[in-house]
Amino acid sequence: MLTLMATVLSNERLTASVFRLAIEGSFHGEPGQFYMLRSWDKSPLLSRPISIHDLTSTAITFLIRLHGEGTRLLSRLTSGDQVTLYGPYGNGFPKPGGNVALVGGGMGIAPLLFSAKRFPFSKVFLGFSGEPFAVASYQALHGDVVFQSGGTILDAIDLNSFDKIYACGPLPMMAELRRRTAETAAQLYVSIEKRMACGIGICNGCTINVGTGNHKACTVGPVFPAEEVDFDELLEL
Amino acid sequence: MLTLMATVLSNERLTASVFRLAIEGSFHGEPGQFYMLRSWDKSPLLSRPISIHDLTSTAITFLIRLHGEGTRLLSRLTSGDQVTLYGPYGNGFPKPGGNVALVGGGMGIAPLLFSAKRFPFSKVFLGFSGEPFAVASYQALHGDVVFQSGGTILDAIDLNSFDKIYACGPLPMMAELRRRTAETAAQLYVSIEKRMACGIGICNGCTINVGTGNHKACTVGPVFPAEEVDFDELLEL
Amino acid sequence: MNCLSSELAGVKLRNPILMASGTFGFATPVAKLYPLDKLGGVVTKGLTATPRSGNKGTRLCETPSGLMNSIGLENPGIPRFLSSELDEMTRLDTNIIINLGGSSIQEYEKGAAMIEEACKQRKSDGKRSADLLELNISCPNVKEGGMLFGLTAGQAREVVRVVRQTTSLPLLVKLSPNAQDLVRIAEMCETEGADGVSLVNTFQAMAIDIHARKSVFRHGYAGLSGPAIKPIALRMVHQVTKAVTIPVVGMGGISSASDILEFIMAGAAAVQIGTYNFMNIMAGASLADELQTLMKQEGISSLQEVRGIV
Amino acid sequence: MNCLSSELAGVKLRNPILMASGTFGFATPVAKLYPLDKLGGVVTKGLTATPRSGNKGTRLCETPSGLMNSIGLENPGIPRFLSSELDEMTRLDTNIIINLGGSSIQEYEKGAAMIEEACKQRKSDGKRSADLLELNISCPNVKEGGMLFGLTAGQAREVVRVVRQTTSLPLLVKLSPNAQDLVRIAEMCETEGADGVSLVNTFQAMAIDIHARKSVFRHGYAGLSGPAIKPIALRMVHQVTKAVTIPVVGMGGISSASDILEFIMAGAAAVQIGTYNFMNIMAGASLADELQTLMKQEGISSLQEVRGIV
Ligand SMILES: Cc1cc2nc3c(=O)[nH]c(=O)nc-3n(C[C@H](O)[C@H](O)[C@H](O)COP(=O)(O)OP(=O)(O)OC[C@H]3O[C@@H](n4cnc5c(N)ncnc54)[C@H](O)[C@@H]3O)c2cc1C
Ligand SMILES: Cc1cc2nc3c(=O)[nH]c(=O)nc-3n(C[C@H](O)[C@H](O)[C@H](O)COP(=O)(O)OP(=O)(O)OC[C@H]3O[C@@H](n4cnc5c(N)ncnc54)[C@H](O)[C@@H]3O)c2cc1C
Ligand SMILES: Cc1cc2nc3c(=O)[nH]c(=O)nc-3n(C[C@H](O)[C@H](O)[C@H](O)COP(=O)(O)O)c2cc1C
Ligand SMILES: Cc1cc2nc3c(=O)[nH]c(=O)nc-3n(C[C@H](O)[C@H](O)[C@H](O)COP(=O)(O)O)c2cc1C
Ligand code: FES
Ligand code: FES
Repeated sequence: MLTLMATVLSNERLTASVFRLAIEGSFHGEPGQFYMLRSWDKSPLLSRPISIHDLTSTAITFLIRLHGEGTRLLSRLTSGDQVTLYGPYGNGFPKPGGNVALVGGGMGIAPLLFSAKRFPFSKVFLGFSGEPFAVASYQALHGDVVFQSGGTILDAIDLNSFDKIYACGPLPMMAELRRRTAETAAQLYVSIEKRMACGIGICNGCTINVGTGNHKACTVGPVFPAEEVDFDELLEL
Repeated sequence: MLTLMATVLSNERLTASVFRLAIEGSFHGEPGQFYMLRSWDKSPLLSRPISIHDLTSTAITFLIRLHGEGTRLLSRLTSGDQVTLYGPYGNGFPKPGGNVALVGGGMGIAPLLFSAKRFPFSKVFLGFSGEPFAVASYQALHGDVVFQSGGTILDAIDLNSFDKIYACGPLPMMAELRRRTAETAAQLYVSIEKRMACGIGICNGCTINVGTGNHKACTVGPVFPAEEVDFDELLEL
Repeated sequence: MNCLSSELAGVKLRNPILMASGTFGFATPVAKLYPLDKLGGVVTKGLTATPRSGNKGTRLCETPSGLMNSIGLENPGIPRFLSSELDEMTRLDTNIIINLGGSSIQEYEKGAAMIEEACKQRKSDGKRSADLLELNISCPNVKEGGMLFGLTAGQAREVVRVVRQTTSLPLLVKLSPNAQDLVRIAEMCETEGADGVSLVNTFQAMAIDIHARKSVFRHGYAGLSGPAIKPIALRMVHQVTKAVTIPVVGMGGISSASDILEFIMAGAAAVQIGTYNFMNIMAGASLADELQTLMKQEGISSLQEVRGIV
Repeated sequence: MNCLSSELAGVKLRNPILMASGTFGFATPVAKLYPLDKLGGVVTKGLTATPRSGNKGTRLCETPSGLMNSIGLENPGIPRFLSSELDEMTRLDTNIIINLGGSSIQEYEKGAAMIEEACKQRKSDGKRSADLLELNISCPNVKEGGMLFGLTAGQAREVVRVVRQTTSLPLLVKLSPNAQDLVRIAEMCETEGADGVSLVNTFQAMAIDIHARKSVFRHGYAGLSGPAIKPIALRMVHQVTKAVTIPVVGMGGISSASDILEFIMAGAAAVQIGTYNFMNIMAGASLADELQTLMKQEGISSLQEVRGIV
């Protein structure tokens, strides 16, 4: 585990609300893991959990959607600014054997670029409700990219042709994917977002109740086997 | 009275801890009056009272010393940034008749540039404990500028040759000036700094007890006739 | 702005936004900045029967998202207020609430009686007068050595009873968050015939100047206000609205339209804006419009629709 | 680092900086980030006799300079803690304080008894054990419908008495700022034989989701911590230190060496760092050094020199 003060390389606006933040340094991480980021002193109080979007030997990249105050501050960073990163945290997607589908919905596509890089035999499905973004970087990396704007990307996936499906996106999408794969042979893993204070398992703020009992999304997750997740409970929040 | 969102023209660092902030616009004000400034949203909570350093038909200038969080944020502004200004507030130096000495100590020199401009028959005395700053702008404006680093500038003033003395600086300097002028014919006016929340007389945070009773430094002051000021009480804080 | 119209103890309010005592002076300086018909009403600085010069030493201290103050109830005294300030205030197109302080039962009674008399006189002269009286029951108690007065139900009851008997104005009682049992005091106010309660006043707090090795404030403690206290104030307002049937005026750290809506949803009949005035002196010029816009976004057609919904 | 050495209820502390319950887990995850010998001690997450799964729904919500939490005392239960976590913790080079929760007298007694037994056993096995017990007397009361337990002196006395009789560890009682009369409860703790008190726990607070038109937290209220509450917490610590002779551990919003010094000057024997850990996960790595540097600047040669000076 690392804690680092690092320097912004670039910050590109991809759409009105999505930006790609590149930070200089040699970082570690596996697909689906995340870092806790902050570029402010005491306000807002907490750091923000953000998935690894891409990782090279000289830089780490995050794909971020503007949401509230924290992401707004991150969006304003420019080359040369300082950021504090803690991580990598959590357990990412398991190393696949066989065919794997990487399914992202909206901002959920963020962790899938690094996943596609590390899992070369995967097929990538990107669903957007509005304007697509960042698709070119997936295409540059990978022949097999399907993307779609509007409707549901799930319709584009032949669910029977995969051994493993790794999904990240809105809860309703992941719940629907769970329903659709219930009868298939594919093992579904989903990445779950919970509010996090510490990122390392000391605050109990991110607990989710999975089939095997309480687990911390920051250390046991954020990726969980879908059959253990109680989507109804999560959707109720 | 005005409340304005305005644009920074320039921000120059004069010494390690003093900067000159110029803001675009046609502002009002008299020598010794001040504005409440903020360039942040909610933190810190209060705006900061800063004297008018200079005023032209197209810009207002402030001379500011780095003190805490608020002045630190102001010091980081660069051309094009937005600032919120409220003012002009308070009562400045009275219009002089006769000879007037403008006496500034350290950061207290700030209001005296605009004063020297408006009171052309004045003589300017600037005292610094360390490195002098901004002296050239006084000299450019005015033939009669005496400045000194270390010691006390008060020794350089022939106190008997002035009808009015307007002073701004550390309390001990102003208290000493009061003592030295007690026997002279010169009328001494001093500018007093108090913590201010509102700047317009609605919070009672800046009250000072002068000979004539309680007065609000933000509306009745910040300039008071020295004989009304209880320096001992102020020095006790 | 029909969707904002509110009522407080029989008094119609253009909107639920009142300016809190001690943070708006006697309103007239602000009237030069923006028209006060943007506000539901204004509360005067706390007034006492005799003038007070307030506390010496530092009176203000910022804290993270908060402000500490130790003004010490500096005010010109009720007689001077009645003879000079009130008249000017009645020319403002907004409701006027007089905040009454004191540090003994006698002082409260005397103050209330002066206000009562002046208001009656004005009425019989055909002049506008104050619309409500807000009784602040947690003022510094000079007799008992700077301690706060009115923090226990027993003391508070006496003050409320005496003032209720003295005034014919609609009566709000302003409660302190430092009270031992806030809900019980609120219930007591209802029993004693108050027309409403307002809360919270400032939280007793402390700041130490480590360099001087003493308290920043001469009196040791001071009152904390501002966004820092909002979550606690909201909880208290919620608790009190569930316990009493008289209207509750909510305040404590409100600094946005969305904060206002939270207090209304917690059950507040109206709200007061205090410290936020110092963060944005123009706050009152736009808050009502911002509230209306927010309500539209959230599909709320009147405050009544969501008041106390939580 | 001699100038920082402190003592708490007979236990020597390398420095006065302890990590607060619920904000440091069982310490081991942080030991991978920095050596814990930088700390005076660590307090465990609150433990109850039987495991608890904690609250459903949102558990965290940021406020201006504050954090609200509604964890609901999620913990593995004392038996599992004693069999798995404690052993690992005793390998850390810092003092260990066990935080004990409960929602009935019986539960507290049972928990204290389990800890007592295990600690005795460890001792007789020649193993290191916990150094102090911190009794948290304001836990959610499951029986009485989610209300808080231990807020009145009567209830609190019973719990303290039973635990005091059960444990041979030095006993700190952790007080709630929501108590009706904090000072009286602290005095009661001293009378009942507590070796010290610690304060404050979180302030009961509320946040409303205006879009959902309901409380952000399922249980309605939650606990507020962080820099927002510091001025109130400091006042409470000051009040309590003046009232009791047993040591007081101060906390509430501490986020700098200068905050620590304020609490020490207010009379605290030691301090705890809670929410600041989430603002800066490395906080504990440098705070002791920062405190030492600050003391040098201010010409303070030992904490004893300024403790309680205000
Ligand atoms: C493991 C993990 C990985 C993530 N990866 C990405 C990513 O790669 N790109 C991206 O754009 N977003 C990602 N998110 C979501 C991102 O953390 C939130 O959008 C962000 O925290 C919002 O902060 P804010 O201040 O802008 O919003 P606000 O709404 O102002 O935040 C208020 C509080 O809620 C928390 N919060 C709000 N939304 C979320 C959320 N969805 N998940 C967790 N906490 C939340 C914030 O952290 C903060 O504490 C991830 C979340 C998790 C848990
Ligand atoms: C009428 C008036 C005119 C002023 N003109 C100038 C000027 O032209 N140039 C300049 O450099 N400074 C001037 N000052 C002082 C300036 O306002 C303070 O240095 C500034 O407020 C410090 O803010 P901070 O956040 O940097 O410091 P902090 O110490 O962090 O501020 C903490 C709080 O104390 C208040 N405060 C601290 N020092 C002072 C002070 N000396 N006077 C009033 N409030 C204070 C702050 O406003 C803030 O509320 C003036 C003060 C007054 C009252
Ligand atoms: C500078 C200042 C002066 C105050 N004076 C009074 C007063 O005279 N009477 C009173 O009842 N409340 C007084 N208050 C309390 C406010 O009216 C209000 O109850 C409190 O500040 C909480 O609201 P806020 O957080 O919105 O400021 C004062 C508050 C401040 C900040
Ligand atoms: C997420 C979280 C969990 C907490 N859990 C406990 C607990 O289990 N037992 C306890 O006594 N206090 C608990 N607390 C309270 C803290 O120990 C501390 O008293 C409080 O947060 C105030 O200090 P701070 O402002 O420095 O955080 C918790 C606080 C937080 C923020
Ligand atoms: S974020 Fe703190 S335990 Fe997971
Ligand atoms: S600063 Fe508010 S009255 Fe002067």
